[in-house]
Amino acid sequence: MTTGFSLSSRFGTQSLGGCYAPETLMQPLLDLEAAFRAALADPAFEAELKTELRNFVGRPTPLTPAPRLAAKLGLKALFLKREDLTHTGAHKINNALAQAILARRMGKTEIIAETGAGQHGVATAAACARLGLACTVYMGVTDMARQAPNVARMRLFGTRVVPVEAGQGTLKEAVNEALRAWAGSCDRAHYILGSALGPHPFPTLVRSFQTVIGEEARAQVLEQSGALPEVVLACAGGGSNGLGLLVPFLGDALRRVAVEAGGHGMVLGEHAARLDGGRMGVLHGCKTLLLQDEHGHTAETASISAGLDYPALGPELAALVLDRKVEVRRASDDEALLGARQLCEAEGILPALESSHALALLPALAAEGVATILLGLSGRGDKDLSTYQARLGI
Amino acid sequence: MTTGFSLSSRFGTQSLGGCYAPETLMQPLLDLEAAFRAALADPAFEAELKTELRNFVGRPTPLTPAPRLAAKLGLKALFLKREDLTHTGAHKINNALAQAILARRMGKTEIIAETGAGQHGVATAAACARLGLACTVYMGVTDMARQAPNVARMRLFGTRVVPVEAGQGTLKEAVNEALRAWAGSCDRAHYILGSALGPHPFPTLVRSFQTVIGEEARAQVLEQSGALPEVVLACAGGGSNGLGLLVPFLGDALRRVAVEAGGHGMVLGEHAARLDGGRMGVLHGCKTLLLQDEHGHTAETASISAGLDYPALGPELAALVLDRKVEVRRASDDEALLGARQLCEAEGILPALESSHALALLPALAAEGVATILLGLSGRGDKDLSTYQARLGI
Amino acid sequence: MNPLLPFLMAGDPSLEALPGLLSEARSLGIEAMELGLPHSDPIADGPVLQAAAQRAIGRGATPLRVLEALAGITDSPDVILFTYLNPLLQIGARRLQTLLAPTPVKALLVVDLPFGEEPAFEADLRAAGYPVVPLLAPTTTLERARQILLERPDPGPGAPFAQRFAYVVARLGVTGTGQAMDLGPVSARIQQLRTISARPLAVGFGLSDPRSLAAVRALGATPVVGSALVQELASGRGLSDMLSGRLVGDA
Amino acid sequence: MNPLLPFLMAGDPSLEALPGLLSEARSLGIEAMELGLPHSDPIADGPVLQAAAQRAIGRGATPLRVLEALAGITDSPDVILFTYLNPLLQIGARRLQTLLAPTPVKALLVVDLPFGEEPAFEADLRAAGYPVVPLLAPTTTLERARQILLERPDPGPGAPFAQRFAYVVARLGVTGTGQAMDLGPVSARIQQLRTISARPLAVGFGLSDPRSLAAVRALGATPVVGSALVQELASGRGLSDMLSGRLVGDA
Ligand SMILES: Cc1ncc(COP(=O)(O)O)c(C=O)c1O
Ligand SMILES: Cc1ncc(COP(=O)(O)O)c(C=O)c1O
Repeated sequence: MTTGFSLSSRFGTQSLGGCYAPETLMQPLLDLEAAFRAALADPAFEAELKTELRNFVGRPTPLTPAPRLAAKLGLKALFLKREDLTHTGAHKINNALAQAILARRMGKTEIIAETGAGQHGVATAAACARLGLACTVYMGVTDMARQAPNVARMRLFGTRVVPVEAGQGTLKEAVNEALRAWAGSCDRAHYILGSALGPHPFPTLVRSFQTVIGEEARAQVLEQSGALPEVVLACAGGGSNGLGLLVPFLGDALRRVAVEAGGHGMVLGEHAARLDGGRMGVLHGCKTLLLQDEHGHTAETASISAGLDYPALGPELAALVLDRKVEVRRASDDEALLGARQLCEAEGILPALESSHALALLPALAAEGVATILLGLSGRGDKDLSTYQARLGI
Repeated sequence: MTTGFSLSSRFGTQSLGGCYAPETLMQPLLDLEAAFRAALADPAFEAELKTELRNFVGRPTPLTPAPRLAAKLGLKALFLKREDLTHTGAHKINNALAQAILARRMGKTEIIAETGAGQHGVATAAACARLGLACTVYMGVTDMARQAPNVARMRLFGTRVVPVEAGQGTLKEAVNEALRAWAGSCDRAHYILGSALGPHPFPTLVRSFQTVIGEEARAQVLEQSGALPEVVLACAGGGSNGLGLLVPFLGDALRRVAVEAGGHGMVLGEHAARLDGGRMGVLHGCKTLLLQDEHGHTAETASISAGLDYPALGPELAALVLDRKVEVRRASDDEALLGARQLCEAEGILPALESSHALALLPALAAEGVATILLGLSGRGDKDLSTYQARLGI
Repeated sequence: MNPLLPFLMAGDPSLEALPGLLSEARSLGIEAMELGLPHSDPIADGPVLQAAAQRAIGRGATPLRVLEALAGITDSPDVILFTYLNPLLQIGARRLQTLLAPTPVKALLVVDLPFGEEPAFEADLRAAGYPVVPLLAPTTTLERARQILLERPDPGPGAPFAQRFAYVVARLGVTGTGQAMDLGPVSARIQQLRTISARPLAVGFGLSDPRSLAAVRALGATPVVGSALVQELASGRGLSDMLSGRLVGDA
Repeated sequence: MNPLLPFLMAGDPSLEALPGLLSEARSLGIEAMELGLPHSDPIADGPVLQAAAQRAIGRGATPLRVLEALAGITDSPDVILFTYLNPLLQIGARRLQTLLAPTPVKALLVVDLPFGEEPAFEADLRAAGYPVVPLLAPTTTLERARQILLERPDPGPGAPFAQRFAYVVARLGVTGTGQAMDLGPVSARIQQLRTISARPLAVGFGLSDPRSLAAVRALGATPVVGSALVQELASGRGLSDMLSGRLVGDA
């Protein structure tokens, strides 16, 4: 048994992150870090993960030049990193699968997960079916309604989906419930957290399983265009696809931009923009930028996108932002819808509502004189069809 | 202008296929064949197609070993060729994109297509958006209802979806209407047929753009297992994914099996099994095995799967079957549903209802003593969620 | 010159009405007419003929019943059986000849049978006196037109119009959807075709009003009227009434 | 030995009722009790305490209002403020001390603050007389337990129970969901912990019936009753009634 963490649990000059967990979860978290380190040091783990990422998930995902959309927006070149083409349709599978393999190495037989947009839930359900692990996913009732197709997909994979009625019935409440469930079953269950948030070692774990996105993309954009783009751009909920794409570009002289959900207004409760709107706080085991009221209660959020309405920005991404290594911008619901429509019509690619927030920033970047952009298309929009239909009048 | 076909338009010892088209379409078909031959001879076409298949579609698609499902069924090894991981989620994009590129080379500005399951329609809509071509898709009203998500996807891509009320409101009627529309616009429009059927050169065109599936799969299975499987297996609607997968294995000493929709009964009208149920006939421009009544009227068909209820088997596949190079089997609606559920639960992969018909045959093949199988997973099941929910009680 | 080539759908309004309609047409001086064999998948037909075929099939107008209904009729224009290939294929060339023998059918217009696709079938039928009508579409090049007319030759002035004429499709698209047509291109096309063939020409697809018909006649060709007739007939109008108005008129 | 450590949620049923409840507890001989600060995201609480917190927040029981309500109360057991970290962090260590000074609060039980995560914050508060209660979960290894007890040391017999005890979490899971518990493992656990520490122990999570409470007392530890009390209080039962029955009983 491990008694202390070996990896750094803090990020940036303001020491974000940490491990603010109930005592019951401390030893499981210590064990998880130890297992993670052992796995990273074990070529068999890397080999299994790599094989599954290739044969099951479909990695490497393509880098798609988007010349027609670029021309429409006045960009010289636009490249899309196609996580929407992974198995189950979003980057979430990279992490879910890796953690499921890790859990099986640890001798766990059950998996717990939370989900917002449902993509992490579906990815975890798929990974668990693939590995023969029992799986329970907690999901807010609001999200269950707006991402109904993903509920059905999880159930088809044999996963139990538990509705969470509390609060707004979205991702935050699902995490609460998943953490509670884990505290009751941590002797046999592993909790597969879906974004780069939560107590240490989750943010590090998740990020390290997602940087495959940026590593592939960096090599691909160099191969395709012979140069790095001026801007690398991703949407940010918890921050896993953002970190996954941006971290491998940290050493490069270019702009790294994360886009938060601007929702439908600037007032607390009308958006999920944590940089302007948030203050340092602790939620779900880590310290980071948090939307909260003056009492330290987590604030309500609003976004058309179920995957971006989490009230906290993952600690590592928040630290990179505060340390000025990543810029944060926001896109409103309406801008995201427009971004989605433009990509659909110009390139024949249907983006997830989450990814549409990154797309929504393209006109602004073009107006700033940016000519070449690499954008992380974190997922496909099939799950969002009913929203697109209703809001775009299709 | 070309005055005669150069490629053989007939298949097998019984000379299936041909070009039974209204005179208005003959010159467009002659021109199409000429353009196709010119494209094949032009390295620039191959290069563009290859680049788009890699960067936009996501080829090569993985070959996924399915060890847990194999074990459950008593197979030694099962490999899934993952066309479900292509952009838009089925093999249909291979053909739609290639034909769209061809159409642009021909100077066409409009595209017409028919669709049944909606996958070919979505693929064509995506390819047209990508290439900047106007697109109209004809779809039966029954199919529009049971594959509603695909209707929404097409519309998001800027495609006009025209409901076809005639007959059963399924694929056959959509082809009728698309052919009529093409006859009215063939001066400026190209018709992207979605399966290996219709008048020459379509069956050859479509098959040649789909054999990439089998070519990849053959190399992959050799690389992964060092040997060829005993059986290569695919579902067959018109036959495009079947030919795409099976043709590259024609020279190999193994069994090639195509699975038709057994629907819910053995009587004409209750299934879409053309081998037992069909007689030689001409429909939509080609001679092949056709479900028809004693008057030569096309029969009604039934299948839970919108992509397999076409009353004719594509001529090349039918010829291979009649010449004993491919076996044909059938799977009922219920067997297909069970096949889907088993794959979901054992491997975390949600198959299209069409592909589930191939899965449905696995127990029978295992019972025959087959140990190793390569199965074409032609598409993903997201479009079929509501059917799975209703029929599996999810 | 044959002044008009009317089209009717067999079985619409009913098979029982067919003998009377044919006789009525003949009494108006109609030399030849097209008779549609209702098919399940009429890929070259517009909505009007689709609906007519659907109604006729619903009323039991199968190919055999239609041929039965025609058997023994002599008081009729020459009939050109307008059909898709598959029903004929299912009957078979030999049996088809037997079935056609007692009917006024003189030729076959097989919409989806280009020359060369079923050479034996077509040759058998031609030998038996049932030639397949050559179709010339707007997309048909002159070179191809020459080939078509060669493959489906004119039996010569001794043969009736029904067996001699070539069918000139006046515009892109399917039957019946025409509005008032610009006859300029048709005129040019006919002049062009005259340079390669002297056989009678019929011009169809979208023709309806007496003026257009007269204009086609003025070009030396026989106008075909199809969907308009079928629609009017279905709405209860009498054939004589419909045809007599269309047999006159100024270009 | 302190015979019972009751838990109440501040603001449920109301903040106005709080002084009365504390005084009532004291009159029953309760030496120390836990008072929950209602939080928006109580990740370690079961449905009963979640609902109570939700009700309390709905009635305006914000952290500051709770501390205000406690200010000046002397007729009370020692209060252990049971809370999540974020509300305290937002108040800040300095301001928190000022706010706590006029209250009966003697210690803090911060559910999501393991030792070492906020060392300065925690040290400030301890120095000011507000130590953070050490928690020992079923998953806590003996080695880690030793470390925890070292990091959150016993101030010694001169200090009140509230500042000395370690909280032994009796089972996996969240607060309150317990049924009749098997006390075997708890007994073993207490014996094990006794080998490394002599400080007072409280045992909580899922205790409710007088027999279990008595059994815990028989092990030389103080039983905590939380969710059961909160639920009964919410349903209108009186505190004295609830507590007095639980202060007696056989193991
Ligand atoms: C497609 C997609 N993109 C982005 C996100 C946001 O999460 P993260 O910031 O962890 O990438 C989600 C979350 O569900 C998602 O489904
Ligand atoms: C996923 C999928 N598989 C198979 C088919 C059947 O068509 P084909 O036989 O041409 O492959 C379809 C048709 O829509 C389809 O969508």
